[in-house]
Amino acid sequence: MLLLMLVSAGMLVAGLWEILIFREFGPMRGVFVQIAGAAVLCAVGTVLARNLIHSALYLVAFFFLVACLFIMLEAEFLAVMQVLVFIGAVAILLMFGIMLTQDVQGDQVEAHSVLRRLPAAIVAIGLFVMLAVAVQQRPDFSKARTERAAPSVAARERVLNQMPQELGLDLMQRWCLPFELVGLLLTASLVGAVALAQPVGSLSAGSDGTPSPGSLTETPEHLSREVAGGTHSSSRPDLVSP
Amino acid sequence: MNGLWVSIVAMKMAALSEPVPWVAWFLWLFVGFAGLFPLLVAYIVWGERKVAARFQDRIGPNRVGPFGLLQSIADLVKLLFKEDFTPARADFLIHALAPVLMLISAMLSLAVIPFGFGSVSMRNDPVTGVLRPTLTGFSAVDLPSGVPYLIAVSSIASLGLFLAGWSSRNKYALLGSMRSVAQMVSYEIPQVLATVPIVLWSGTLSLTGILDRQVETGWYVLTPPGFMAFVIFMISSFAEVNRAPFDLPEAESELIAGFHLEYSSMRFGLFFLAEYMSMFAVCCICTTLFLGGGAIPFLAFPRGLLGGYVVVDLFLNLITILVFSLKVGLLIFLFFWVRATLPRMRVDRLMAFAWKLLIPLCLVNLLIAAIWFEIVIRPVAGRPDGPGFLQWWIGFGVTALLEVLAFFGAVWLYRQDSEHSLKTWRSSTGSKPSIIAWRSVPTKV
Amino acid sequence: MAFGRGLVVGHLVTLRRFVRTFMVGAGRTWQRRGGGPQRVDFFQSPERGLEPVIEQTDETEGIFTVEYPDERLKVHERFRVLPVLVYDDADGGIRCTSCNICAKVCPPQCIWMTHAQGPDGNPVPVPEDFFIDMDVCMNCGLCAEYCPFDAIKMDQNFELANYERHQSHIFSMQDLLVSSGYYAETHPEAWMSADEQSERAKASKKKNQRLQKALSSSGDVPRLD
Amino acid sequence: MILSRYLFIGMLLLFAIGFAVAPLVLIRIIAPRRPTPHKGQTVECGLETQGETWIRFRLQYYIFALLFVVFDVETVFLYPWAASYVSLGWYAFVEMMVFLAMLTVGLVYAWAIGALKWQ
Repeated sequence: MLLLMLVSAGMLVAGLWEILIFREFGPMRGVFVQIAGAAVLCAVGTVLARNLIHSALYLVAFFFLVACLFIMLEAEFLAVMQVLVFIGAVAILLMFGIMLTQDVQGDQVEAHSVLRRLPAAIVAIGLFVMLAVAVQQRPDFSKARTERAAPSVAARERVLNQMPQELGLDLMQRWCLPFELVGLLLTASLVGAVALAQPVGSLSAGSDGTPSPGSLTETPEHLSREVAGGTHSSSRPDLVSP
Repeated sequence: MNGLWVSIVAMKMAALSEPVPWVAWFLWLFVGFAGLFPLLVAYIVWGERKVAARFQDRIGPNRVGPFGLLQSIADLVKLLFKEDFTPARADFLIHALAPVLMLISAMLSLAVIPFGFGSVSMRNDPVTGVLRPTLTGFSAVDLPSGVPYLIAVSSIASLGLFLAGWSSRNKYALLGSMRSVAQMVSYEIPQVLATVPIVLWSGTLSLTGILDRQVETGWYVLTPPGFMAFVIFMISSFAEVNRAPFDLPEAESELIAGFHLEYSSMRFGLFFLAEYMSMFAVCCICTTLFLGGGAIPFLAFPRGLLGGYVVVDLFLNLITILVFSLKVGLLIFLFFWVRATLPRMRVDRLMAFAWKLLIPLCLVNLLIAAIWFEIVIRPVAGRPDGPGFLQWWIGFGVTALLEVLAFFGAVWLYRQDSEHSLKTWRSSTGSKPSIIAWRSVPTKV
Repeated sequence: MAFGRGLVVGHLVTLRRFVRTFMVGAGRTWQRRGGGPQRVDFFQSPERGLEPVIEQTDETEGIFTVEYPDERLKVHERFRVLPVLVYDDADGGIRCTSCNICAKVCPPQCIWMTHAQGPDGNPVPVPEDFFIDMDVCMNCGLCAEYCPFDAIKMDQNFELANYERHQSHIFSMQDLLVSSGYYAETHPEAWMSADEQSERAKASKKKNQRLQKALSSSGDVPRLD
Repeated sequence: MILSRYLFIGMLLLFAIGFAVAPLVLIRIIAPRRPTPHKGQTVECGLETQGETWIRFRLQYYIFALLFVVFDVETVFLYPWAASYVSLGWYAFVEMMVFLAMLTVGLVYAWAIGALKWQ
């Protein structure tokens, strides 16, 4: 509810901003600015919230608003994927990550000194400036709105309805190599994460990565049990093992 | 404030001068989503109680109204008049937000389902690209990315579930929600992967497009890879909507009630509503994707008649909606039946089942689906008469053989894994493993 | 390696039960839908106490539910709940002699009684009043077992719920008295058994003697027979 | 077009929020509210709750979530591939199989070292 109020307030502010600064009532532009304003507010909320779960929720709201922006850009597939991957998966990952931390509520936060905050601020501002400059210098950015000829309604609809298919064609033909590289990257991240997170003792059993029946059947039950019962519970008694 | 926001958007949309079917939308919202679907859900609850009772040789609710038909209404009234309290230590706002999220997820997924055939209009065929008469589908909206939209929307539920357990600040609730989110994310993958063959054969992500293709080429469940995908989709749907035998989030015997332990009154009612509505939605999705929507078995009859007169269209849609509801009803009965039969799974087996059996099976099934596509669908793409008899049966034979091999291989591989192997049973019981051995659980000495 | 055979078989087993509930005693399941007293009575529920009696054995299949207020199970003769006092239909005489044996053997001590007194103040072998606290009674039947006059018997009425328990759940003699005809009706086998017949004869004889004796000692002699 | 379709989705979203919030508001009005300290306590089968609830959970949940994210991203690529498969030739099939094989190797690796085992 607070979130909703905040979002609505953000929209109002953005709307006012639109009226006062832009002095322009492009129908889509207004909505865009409002959503963007709300998204910025959610991003600020993400940074400022003390409770980590609240922070993550602001982030989820932000993801959702970004999905709305994608829809405004008529990138429907992208919007759906934004919701699917970021709200459905990354948010869950974040929540589980938060449940790994000691201090969910943010009670034990120490105020870092300015010296430690400064680099972060510099990096953030630098990134922002870089992106802004890059976007501004894109040649078709400023002209695009006015000069691009509007296609006919039917043609546009056909293109938009064929978006996933077009995306697939592009992906498979033009962007073939990057696509495979993404697969490699995903595998690498998967293997890396699993290897890092797995208790040390069980790595030796099947680290070659081949699914020989021996390594499957001999998945070191005694080892993992030892790890689960011994190391885990004795050194970290606060861990809950359901 | 949200009203303001809506009106702003509406005005701006109107300014775009796009043709917007306001009347149809408001009918969908206020007849469908406000009236019909909640009512349907209430009677699914009633039906479940009746059917579960019959499975247990009982009669079921019959006191409130004739045949107990008003039981759900009475329960609703009871829930409304119960005291609503939040535990003192709970995170109040998120505690209120969680059931809302669950309900949103369930409702949004009903928006794209074509309940009937709609009318016929000339559109581009996704497979061949030529303009041909295509069903418009009787759905609230028809999104070009319908299938991923459904998956995306239903994945919001796991967030709501987690927040419900977390915000209650109760150990059982938190444990239940952590577990159930792990379960939901694990079973979402086979669910998604099971829909990919459908997309592959239809060449479109729109549900109406898929329905149209199915009416033309036959139901997807009748092909071997389609049947396998259907089974996998149903199994993972059971887990996605937290129904038995995957109802671990609500494991009464160990976690009291799981994630909604600290919920009372209508907030609990919202969870209840969301659970049954998502079950309904999942059955609708399954009917659309695999069972040919409102199509009558082995017939494509209403298709040729559509698109002429409004009255005819309405009448034919009525028929197709009835057929659709019949199929959905059968699937819902399947849900009840499985619930009446199977005991709850153990957590480790539950996770292993998804990751070690269903996902490999899904991946292999995708391969076989591509083979089916190459044998049966691609050669006749663009031809109106569909696959020939011989061709269809060759495809059927080859893929059925491969499916059987894949199934036995996957199960064999799954059982090679020591913790699920029957070898452990053999060594501990000393007897031949059979169904009997599963019944007589060896006592630990 | 059953590959899911058990799953299929299990589902078929449950489905069979499901179907049986509709098939077994076809038509009977249709009638057997209660509803109780309702404003609009779809099922024409019978009057209270005249509900159909459902018989269940170990061979019963289909629906097991007995919709109790609208149906009831058969009450068997050996079924016992609370003790009652029997009076003879023939002469209206109470069998009880207020000998107090039942009160003495009662394990939870829920029986107490007062002697009746003759006109001259001597005790007469009939109870003046007789109380059983039904909340305390544990339905063991020892009182009926020990009664030398066959006066106290176990009843079968189990519908004892009440809105108030302090007054109405202490049964006085008015509440407890039942006729011998009622007892004969509820316990036909026991009533006709040779054991009880001889017992009855003996008891009435003994009681008559005692009454005669008591009354003769007090002077006034009303013959009972 | 796309926007007008999503306008309905937006309307439905707001409607769903309203549909869920309305009964919550309604029970505020009609349901009794008599909070007591005992009612506000955490349910723990009659025992007082011990210690903090929001504690650190096991790492395994995180691993499964991570696996899920990887496979979810995979679906992002699978859907366009499947939708456009008819216009593509055998090379698309091979491409996707290579892609899936790489992920399968990851899955097999996770299986082999026992990361998929719930403890």
